[in-house]
Amino acid sequence: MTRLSGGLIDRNTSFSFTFDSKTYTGHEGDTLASALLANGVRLMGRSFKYHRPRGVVAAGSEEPNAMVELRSGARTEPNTRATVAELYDGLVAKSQNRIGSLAFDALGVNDYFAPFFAAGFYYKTFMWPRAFWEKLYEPMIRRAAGLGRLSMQADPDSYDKGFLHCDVLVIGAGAAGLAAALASARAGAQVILCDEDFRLGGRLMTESHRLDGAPATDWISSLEAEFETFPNLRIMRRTTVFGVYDHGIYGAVERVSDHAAEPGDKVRQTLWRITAKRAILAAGATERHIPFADNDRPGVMLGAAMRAYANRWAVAPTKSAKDPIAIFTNNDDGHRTALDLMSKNVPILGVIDSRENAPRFGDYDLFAGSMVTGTKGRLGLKEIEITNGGTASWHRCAALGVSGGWNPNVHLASHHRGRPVWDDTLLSFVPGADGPAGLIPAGACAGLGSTAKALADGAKAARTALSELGMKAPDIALPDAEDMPVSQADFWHVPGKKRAWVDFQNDVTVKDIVLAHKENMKPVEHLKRWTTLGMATDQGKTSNVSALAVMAELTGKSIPQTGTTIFRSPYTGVSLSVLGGGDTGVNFRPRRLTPTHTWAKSQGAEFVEVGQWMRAQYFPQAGETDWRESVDREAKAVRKDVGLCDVTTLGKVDVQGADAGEFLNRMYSNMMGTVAVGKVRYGLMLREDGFAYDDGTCARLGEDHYVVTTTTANAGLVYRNMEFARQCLWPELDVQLISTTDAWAQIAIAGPKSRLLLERVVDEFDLSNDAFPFMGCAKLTVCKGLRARLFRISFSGELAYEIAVPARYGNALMARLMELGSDLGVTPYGTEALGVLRIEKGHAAGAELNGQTTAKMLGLGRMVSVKKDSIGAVMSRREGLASDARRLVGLLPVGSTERLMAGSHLFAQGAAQTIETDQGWVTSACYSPHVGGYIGLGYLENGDTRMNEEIIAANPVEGSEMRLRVVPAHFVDPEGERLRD
Amino acid sequence: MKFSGFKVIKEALTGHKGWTPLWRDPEPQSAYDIIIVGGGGHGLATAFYLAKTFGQARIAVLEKGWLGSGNIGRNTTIIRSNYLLPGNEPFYEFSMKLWEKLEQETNFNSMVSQRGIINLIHTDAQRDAYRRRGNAMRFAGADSVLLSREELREKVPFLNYDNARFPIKGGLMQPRAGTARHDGVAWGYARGADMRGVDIIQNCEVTGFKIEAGKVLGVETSRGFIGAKKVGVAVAGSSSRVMSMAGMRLPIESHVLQAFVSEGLKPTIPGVITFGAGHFYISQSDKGGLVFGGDIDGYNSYAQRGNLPVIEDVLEGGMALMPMIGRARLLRGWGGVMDMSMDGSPIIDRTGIEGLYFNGGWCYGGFKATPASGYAFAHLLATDRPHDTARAYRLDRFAKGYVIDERGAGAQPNLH
Amino acid sequence: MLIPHPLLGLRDAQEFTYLGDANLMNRPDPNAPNAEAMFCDYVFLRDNPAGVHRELWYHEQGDRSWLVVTRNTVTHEILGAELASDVALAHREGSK
Amino acid sequence: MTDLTPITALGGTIARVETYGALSLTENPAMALASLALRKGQSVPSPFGMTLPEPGKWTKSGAIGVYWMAKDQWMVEAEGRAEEDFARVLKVEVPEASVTEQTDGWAAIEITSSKGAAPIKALLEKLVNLDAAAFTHGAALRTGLEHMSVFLIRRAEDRLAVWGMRSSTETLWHALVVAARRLEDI
Repeated sequence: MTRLSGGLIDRNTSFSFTFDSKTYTGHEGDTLASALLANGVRLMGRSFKYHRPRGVVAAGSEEPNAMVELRSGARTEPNTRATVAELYDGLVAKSQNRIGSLAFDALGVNDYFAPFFAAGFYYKTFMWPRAFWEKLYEPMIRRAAGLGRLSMQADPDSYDKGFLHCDVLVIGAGAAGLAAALASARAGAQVILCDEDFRLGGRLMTESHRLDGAPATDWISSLEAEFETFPNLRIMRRTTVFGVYDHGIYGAVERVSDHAAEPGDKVRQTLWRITAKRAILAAGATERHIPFADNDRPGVMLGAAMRAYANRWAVAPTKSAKDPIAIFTNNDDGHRTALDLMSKNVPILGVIDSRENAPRFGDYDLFAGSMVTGTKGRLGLKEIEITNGGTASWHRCAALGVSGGWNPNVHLASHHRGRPVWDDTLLSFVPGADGPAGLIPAGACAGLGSTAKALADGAKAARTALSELGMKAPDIALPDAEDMPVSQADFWHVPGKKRAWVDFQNDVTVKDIVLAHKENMKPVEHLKRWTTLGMATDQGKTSNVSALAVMAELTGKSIPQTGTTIFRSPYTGVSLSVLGGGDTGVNFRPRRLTPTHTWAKSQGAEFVEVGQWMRAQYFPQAGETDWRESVDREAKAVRKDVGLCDVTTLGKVDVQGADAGEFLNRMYSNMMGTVAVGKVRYGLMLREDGFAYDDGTCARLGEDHYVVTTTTANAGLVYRNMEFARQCLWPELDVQLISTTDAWAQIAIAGPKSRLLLERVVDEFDLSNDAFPFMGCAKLTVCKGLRARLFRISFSGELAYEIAVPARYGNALMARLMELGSDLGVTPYGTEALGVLRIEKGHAAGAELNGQTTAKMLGLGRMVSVKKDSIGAVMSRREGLASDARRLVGLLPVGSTERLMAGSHLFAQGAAQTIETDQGWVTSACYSPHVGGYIGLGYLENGDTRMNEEIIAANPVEGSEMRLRVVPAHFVDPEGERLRD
Repeated sequence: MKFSGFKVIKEALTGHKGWTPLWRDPEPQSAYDIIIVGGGGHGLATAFYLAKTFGQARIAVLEKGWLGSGNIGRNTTIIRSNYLLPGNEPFYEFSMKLWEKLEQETNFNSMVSQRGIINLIHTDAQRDAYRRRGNAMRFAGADSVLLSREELREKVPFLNYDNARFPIKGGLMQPRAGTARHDGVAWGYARGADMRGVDIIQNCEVTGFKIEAGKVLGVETSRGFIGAKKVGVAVAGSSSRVMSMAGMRLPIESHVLQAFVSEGLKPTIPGVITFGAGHFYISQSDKGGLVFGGDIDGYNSYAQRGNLPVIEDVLEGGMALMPMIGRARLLRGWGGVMDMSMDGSPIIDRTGIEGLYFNGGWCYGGFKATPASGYAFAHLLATDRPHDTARAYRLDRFAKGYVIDERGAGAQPNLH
Repeated sequence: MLIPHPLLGLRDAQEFTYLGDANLMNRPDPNAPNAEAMFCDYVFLRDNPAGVHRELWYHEQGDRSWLVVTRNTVTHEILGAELASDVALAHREGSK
Repeated sequence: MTDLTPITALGGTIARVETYGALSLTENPAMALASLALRKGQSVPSPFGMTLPEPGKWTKSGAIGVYWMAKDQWMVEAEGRAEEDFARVLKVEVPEASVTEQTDGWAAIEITSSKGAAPIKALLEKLVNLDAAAFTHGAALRTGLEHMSVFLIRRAEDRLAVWGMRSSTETLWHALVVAARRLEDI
């Protein structure tokens, strides 16, 4: 064990966990990384390309190396950073991206072939022979690539989404964030404080600095106590704000139960969409390393991470005086690590500082003007080479902390593609002025990294935010804190011939950058794409700026001239589950149920999706073994007796107003508005570009009251277009619109006996042909006083009615009609039979009215009135539409009883079957019990002049072909007499 | 320099000393025969085929940023030719055939990977529509397979077959479809064009056209005036902006399309899968990232970034379709600016200005079109006649009513 | 995005459906001699500016109003929103 | 009175009631609903003597509630009057205006909290994109909830009504129940 004294772990609560099946013990407050380090485990992963052994580098979410598969079974979570995986009892983790064990990864052989795997090598080879790419090269590459493994099982946990609104969102609960939250909350603003960590404090928890002379944790505790008293402050721990979207909307993920073995009744995570009037970005800074030869061995870490492990988690990578810790730095901050470690009695080899005039801060060996130029240790650091001028020497060393300066976490400030700007004093990029509106960077992420400056800047950011919101900011007393200036050298990497890693995870070395430069991949985006630098899971947090510096050195330009780097959301990886949260099964999207759903279900109906609706598809009866049997029976019943079908799903729009008729005339291509009161008219709607759009009926219930129907699929769209016309095109018209689709249960009663059946439910209403002829409509009552609307319209071609009653009565009315019609052979029918009936009658549906067809093609050319203007009328006359010769025809198989397939293409007999000779296609097809065989509808070139011609329907994708005879597009009652009886 | 496995080995053994720049950084000459505006995939492919196939010389490609900085570098890398309409399908199939020999033509491994695409079927009506499409593909010489639910389940067992809001009933597959490494396509064409003498001029923004008496004489750029006999514009995403400098209004709106990649994973998804009932499609890159996307954000935008609702919509679709991806993490999202045309199909045509040619309106389908678009545009620039497969991509098809509207959505770009 | 609804204040853009250029309100005169050409221009051609754009949004998940929103297509900044019916009526008044 | 038996939007013969922690959800099939839209140029009427509310608001007088729906358009609720032809009753009040029956177009779910406003606020935060703290008594808004269109009415600090499209009530109920169940700790 390498535990030290102190720290923010609860030594009274021990957790047992396993890593690669070996059991270890840690404490509450540990991360997986700190607990592994405490158990002396340094080797935690393998790199992406060379499969080099790797240990933990960082102590936060920027970790590029220590990636594990957390949990097991369906909950396996690949690529989890051990540095942020909160330890819980029973935690199970495995190393990943290895073949064999972590210590003996067979793909480690890649490292020996590293010279062949230089940047971009795969663009230059694997081209011959061509077929080998998919068969050999690519499968090999794919197997070797990737990191962790998915379980391939559905995620068993549940996820939530939510919406929060606030005045001030504070992102990050370090020194700056805490000061900002305190000031904002005291001002009475609605405040949300988020931090990705499970404790508040940020780097205050990982430093030994004191506030007002006491440990920083004292101040944090007192603050937390005060925070409890603010009803206007919401503290969200374990919550990462991962993205900045337009107008002050922030995406955040709260890890509700990732610190438990299983979520239990809770959700695993919640996606919050936070709408904030102002946000204060207090995201801190990330330390960068200094590339040198073989700088990637387990044991080489960021200096501040090493300090964090010691101070917060009471862990050092080693406690052996024989194998001490060394620090390699180009700045003063590195020395702090040495001091903090020494104060905890950790043996120190010394501080290697690249600066000739390196200052000394304590009693340790100082290697001024020196560099680390090499390391040894296959699975963990054993020795380092220290070079001063021409003199090199090897030293035993178990861990090396590397401090290369700090990069402000500008990420969120650049999510709107605003560019960070270079600060020559800080030697780093800081947020530019063109960041997201309303986002105020504060503290270390704005380049103000000392504790005192961060505290003050957080308070200042709060004042700015509050005053912009018209609120008064209170003066808050900030604790006394360190304010040490950090001197640092403009020193970016150690020159040398061996590989020096810049991007650890993706194995991008200084040499790769040199090669990219040589090959003219100089723009930073080319550099990244050619070498994959910055594309790893840390998104370049630990590598981008160092790489820029190397490229700048090669081009002889300054770093900002060489390029900047902006970051895209998410700040850290966000689980796909939480982004897609909510229901993934049958409740993934709303289901709309018809008013007779309960009844249909009780009848054993099969249901089918139609838009959002679940409609009865057919009603199988006992003894029926095939869906066709049921459908044939239903369709026959309509032609012979009477059938019932729930047609509620058609859109219904209530149109009222003095100008309602005129409005409808403009919306529909025909004279819709002039239909007489008590009558129904069929109408066709075009799009403004002249193509057919929708069809429906218009019933005039009163002088200035109409109800129009739309197709089921287009209900919402047609309503939208009507509102557009009403508000934007013709606002002078007196028209009021409202949808009533759900209000009325509408049941089609179709068939020769429909009148007989209907007579049994209406209350004193004359249904005779004279009193209520075809295309009549009326308000009436049924079943002893229930208000209803009756329409005499027919989709089946039979004598038919549609009756509408308040939706709550639809179920009972259906049952009643079934009961009263039993002696008439009444039969419920579903969408399949409905389809058969309409194809037999040649009525267009979605397959014909598909947005690509014209009124003429549908055979409805005459419905586009030339006497008046309507939407689409002008454009329907364009050359291309007017000259389209395809027409809707009926199609009858000749000499074949095979099934005719919709989607077959039509060709002249004997013609070669190519795209040039293609003459149309079968839009709809079905078995027609009436005809006694398959029938179809289709669009055919000059179809209206080719009656009785025999043509070919070709369906190569299913290997079928058949001869068809072209017939008129109605197979039943061509004169339309039945529906007028 | 010829790239080969042998060369890679030789350089590895000799310290990588022999590599040379993939392309030059030439200073612009005062005039060229043909200037291509736009150093993206289409512009670079155009230059490549002009030089290689159509024997043209004195060609420059002008790129306002770094080459490949537009949509060629920000897409989901899918290549396919599974179109329905006769105006489109032969063109995309031509593109497919060019993809199949791309690497041998450019001597650059663009990682064209024909692992297939499957469009899922959820309703009988969709099956009919896909049957029509699958047949149309066959008649244009492409490949297509209509998969039953059982056949599909065998190929991709990890979909949500049993508890789905939109049941999965099968799929339309194009086995020859797949993916290609997007940057590698741009670089392959760029290197191939450069080797054939094309001047690729980066950081050279076109700021105006010099037009006299209805004829284009050259372009004004951030690096001065450059004369040209012919100017071809291939700047999808910025088409309206650039063509407005020539006084033209286009049947195009610019929209943002977001795409996403997960953290790297071991092989999971074999080919490309598109959800037919939600807005989601997915493949897996050779590096292991799941690459996926969905619908455009839906509003005009040049911002190269999108908003959260679409991200949620895409992942909701993804999780409903394949809930086994849930434990993976989103690594990165990006937004590309799409030339959304009024019928969802592109334009490759002459303009009313002599010597000025336009290539654009690719909606979100520009990547797969890159080879054929370059070839057809080169054909048009070199011969003044449209390539056979691109005849329908006329600019006047809107006014005349010969739109190529695969979705039947009409003149509303955000519905295509 | 947040749309400043003239009646309801800031509402999330997810409640809205986007149509496009506000010029779509200016439907040409169908009786003009060059009506077809004018309609082609109206239906198909767009300025599509990179910058300030007046555009139509429909509050589909809200009050079903059509709004004319002025928005910058480069920054997404919204400069204002009006009820389309008010704009259309004012336009009629203006052209009388 | 008809001899047919109506069913609720959830398909039952009686209203469904379920309780999760502090929150109770109740189907309210007895609530009548009708829309009222002004004709062009019509002056604003006062049905049942009530002042029609401003955008985003709901008012109540006796058994009648009114909420704003759109410019010049309101929804009028009437407790316990679903079996009447309430649209006709309203039309008598506002003879000039356009009135449309909506009773069965929408289904009301009444949510009550036994622990004051907090559970209602938490529920709103999980379901709808509005500033839950500002959605106080008398507020009414139409918005999206799990891809459905709903009207929300804050009837009191501890009461919220959700009007959803009748056909998708099953999905709406599911969404509300899932959210409420996850708030049982509050």
